[in-house]
Amino acid sequence: MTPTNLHMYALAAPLIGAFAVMVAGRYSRRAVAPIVLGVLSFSFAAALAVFLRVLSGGGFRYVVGNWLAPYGIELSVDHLGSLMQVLVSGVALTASVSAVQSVAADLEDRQHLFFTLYLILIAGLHGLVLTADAFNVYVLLEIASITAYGLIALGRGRAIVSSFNYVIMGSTGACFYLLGIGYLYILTGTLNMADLARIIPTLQSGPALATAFSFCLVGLWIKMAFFPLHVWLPNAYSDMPDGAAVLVAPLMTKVTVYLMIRFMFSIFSPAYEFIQHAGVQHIVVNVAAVGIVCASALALGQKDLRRMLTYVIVAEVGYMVGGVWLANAQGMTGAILHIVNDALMTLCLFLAVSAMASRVGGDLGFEHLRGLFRRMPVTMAALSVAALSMIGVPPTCGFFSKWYLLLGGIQAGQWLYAGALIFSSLVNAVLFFRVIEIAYFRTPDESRNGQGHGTPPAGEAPAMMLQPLVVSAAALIAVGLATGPLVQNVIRFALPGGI
Amino acid sequence: MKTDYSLPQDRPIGPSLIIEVAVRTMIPFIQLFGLYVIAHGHYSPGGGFQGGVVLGASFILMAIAFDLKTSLRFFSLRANAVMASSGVFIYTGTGVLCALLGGLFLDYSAMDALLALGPVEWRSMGVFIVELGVGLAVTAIMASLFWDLSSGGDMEKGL
Amino acid sequence: MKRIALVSTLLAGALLIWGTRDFPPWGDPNAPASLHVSPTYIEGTVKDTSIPNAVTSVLGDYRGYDTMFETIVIFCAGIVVVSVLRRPDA
Amino acid sequence: MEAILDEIIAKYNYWIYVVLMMIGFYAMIGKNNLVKKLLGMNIFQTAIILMFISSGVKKGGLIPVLDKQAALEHGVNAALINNPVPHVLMLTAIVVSVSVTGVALALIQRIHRRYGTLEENEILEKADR
Repeated sequence: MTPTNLHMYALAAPLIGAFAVMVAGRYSRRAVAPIVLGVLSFSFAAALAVFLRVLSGGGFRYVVGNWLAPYGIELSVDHLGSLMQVLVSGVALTASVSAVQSVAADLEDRQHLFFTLYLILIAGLHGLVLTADAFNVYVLLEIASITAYGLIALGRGRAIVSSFNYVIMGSTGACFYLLGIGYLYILTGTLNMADLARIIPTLQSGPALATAFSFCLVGLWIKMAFFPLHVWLPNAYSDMPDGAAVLVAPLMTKVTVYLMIRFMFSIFSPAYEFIQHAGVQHIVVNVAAVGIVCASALALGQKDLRRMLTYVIVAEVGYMVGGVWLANAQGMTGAILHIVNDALMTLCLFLAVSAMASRVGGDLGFEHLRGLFRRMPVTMAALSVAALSMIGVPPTCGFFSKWYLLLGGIQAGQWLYAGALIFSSLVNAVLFFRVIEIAYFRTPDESRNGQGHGTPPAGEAPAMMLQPLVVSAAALIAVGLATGPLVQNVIRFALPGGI
Repeated sequence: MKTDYSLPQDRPIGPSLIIEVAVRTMIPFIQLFGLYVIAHGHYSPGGGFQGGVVLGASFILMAIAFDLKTSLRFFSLRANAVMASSGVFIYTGTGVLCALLGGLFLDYSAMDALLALGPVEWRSMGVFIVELGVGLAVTAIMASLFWDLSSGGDMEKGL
Repeated sequence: MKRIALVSTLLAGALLIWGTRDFPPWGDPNAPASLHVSPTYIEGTVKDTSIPNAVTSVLGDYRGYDTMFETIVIFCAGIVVVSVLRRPDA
Repeated sequence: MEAILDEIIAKYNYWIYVVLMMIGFYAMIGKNNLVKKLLGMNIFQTAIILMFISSGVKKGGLIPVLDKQAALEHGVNAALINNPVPHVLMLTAIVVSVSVTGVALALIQRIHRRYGTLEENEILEKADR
């Protein structure tokens, strides 16, 4: 199949849009929304077209600047990468429709700065899912992180402190990753993933390789907030402006998990002794299980909807890391499927949060949610769909990926992990039914609600926020029903050989 | 442990003739050197980033030796924002242009379709264009980083 | 907290030192990094790009994609600093 | 004993960078003052730069700037010229580190303006209130 530039246009469109927003936004506030939406729609259409081509013709590799593979930087537009690109651009488009509305209300005079960072973040994520060069991953991770620091710092309350914590943790992760890449470079002399995968089996696996592997992995774990290294995430994600949270929360951690899959199976191979080694595997899967349990338990203790959701995200990261490290076909399938599903579920949840915040005010403590079902039926219905998916009720998509993960866990004999999955599902049921119960049965406490911050307009959220919410809730069910074809046509090709 | 966090701008420092004259004489040469480093990156150590830092440093020197307002008179905030955006735009735009002209992304030799210099020469030219973009962006951002960090964002009084 | 920091620092340092056992000695012209990809850059830079400075040609052309994002990183930093500092409230 | 000493002498560049890296890493996670954390981050990044650059050295190698005419006529002996790739990678890493430092300094300034202190425990106390 001849390479085309379409996926590059999908990446470059948000970048060019970012500079346009930066310059045009200074003069006219009204110019921002059309540029953002236009650019992202184009990007989504292009990514979809590339995906369809890959489905019919198979994946291809693309060399930037026309330099052959180990010399230039290579991109790999294979089934998994292309699927991720569609996911990134689709989530970005859906999120931005809502963000245009909420940011206009939250940060009127700094809108253009917000959307410049927002578009560059999207471009960085596009780059991350496509790249097949180990050093390029570092640069792009830093782009995604720096823009995320900026977006978080625009938030309310103590957002600056959370952002600074994220800066320190994120830089530690990036430095670790860079150290690992440095070790690999000294050992092999190349940075191209395919070339590394070719050379690494010829080296005798000694301490340097193990060090490189573990440093890269720990760096990525810090970036994705894997359980003991998750401390930065809840504050950062709950203090962000809602317009940023709808983009960052669904995508950042999932894309990093995708990078871990790339790192483990495109640079190293399943045959590498660290991945094969039963002890290491056992430890990582068990840490993931402990992480799932702890994060779920912490989520139970939260009294604010946003903070509760951030702990749910941490638990979901545990699902995916554990699934990948099960190192069998079921677990891998479940993990990749869960990347897609979890991005959609988180998107739906945070869109609902954003819609609620537009009517309730910034504070989403549980006592402010009373009687919301009557005031905002559509929003709460969508939230319920996402909640069902989080719990894992068929036919929503959350059920299917969890099913694969569970099967993988049982097949690998990791009973703690399988138990943690079931425990976390139960906890999710408690968490979300508590929210729904408050919103459905409790009557609003008139003396508290709506007095503090002016009177928020009653009724449903604006249409610009409802439409993406409904679309994402529908996508949850649609993806759930399409699980079979998705696994058959896409994920089957993404499984590394030898698993 | 208590640390003294008083800002340097509160300490009494008057204008000094020697510094002002020396800086006034040096700045044109520094800027010329910055441009040289950008332009001569093909043949000697240098390039867009290094030259951009030197150019940005000339504005920082101006802001330190005189005051922030003086350096803003030579390099307005609006010019700064446009320069930063256009610098990055030059780079990305070159990449997209190469793709549109039928090559791959950032494949400078595809620009041979515009003007027949030969693909190898166009690679050299392409690197130069791109380095120019990097230089513009880095100059603008270095200056703006210093202005913002030294004045706390209000652009009133610097260090 | 300090104790955790100290332990993890020592652990990381020990791991990194242990990792250097497989490395070629310093300045070894036969190190893998000197033999695999980089000679092509040095030998090809004048021929392929007519730029005698290999660092510039690798930076701008062979690995130009990295450099594009490097420029974007510093652009982002400028915007973040502006958006963090230039606002009225304290 | 002698073998270990030889090992250290042959690779002392890596020992230096590991020591620097440990200083930086400890400051990043163990110190209470935000500016010290940031300094630790810079030391850490400097250590990484040192590691990469020293990996590109060849004993007696020249800088990777060639003579155009001679290169065209006689070709180049790559073994005599230092490896340019680490320089390129570190140029990128330096830019990233400058950017992160700028962002972090801006955040520190706002934190100081808002909470009046740069000690992390005091900030967290005030922020939680």
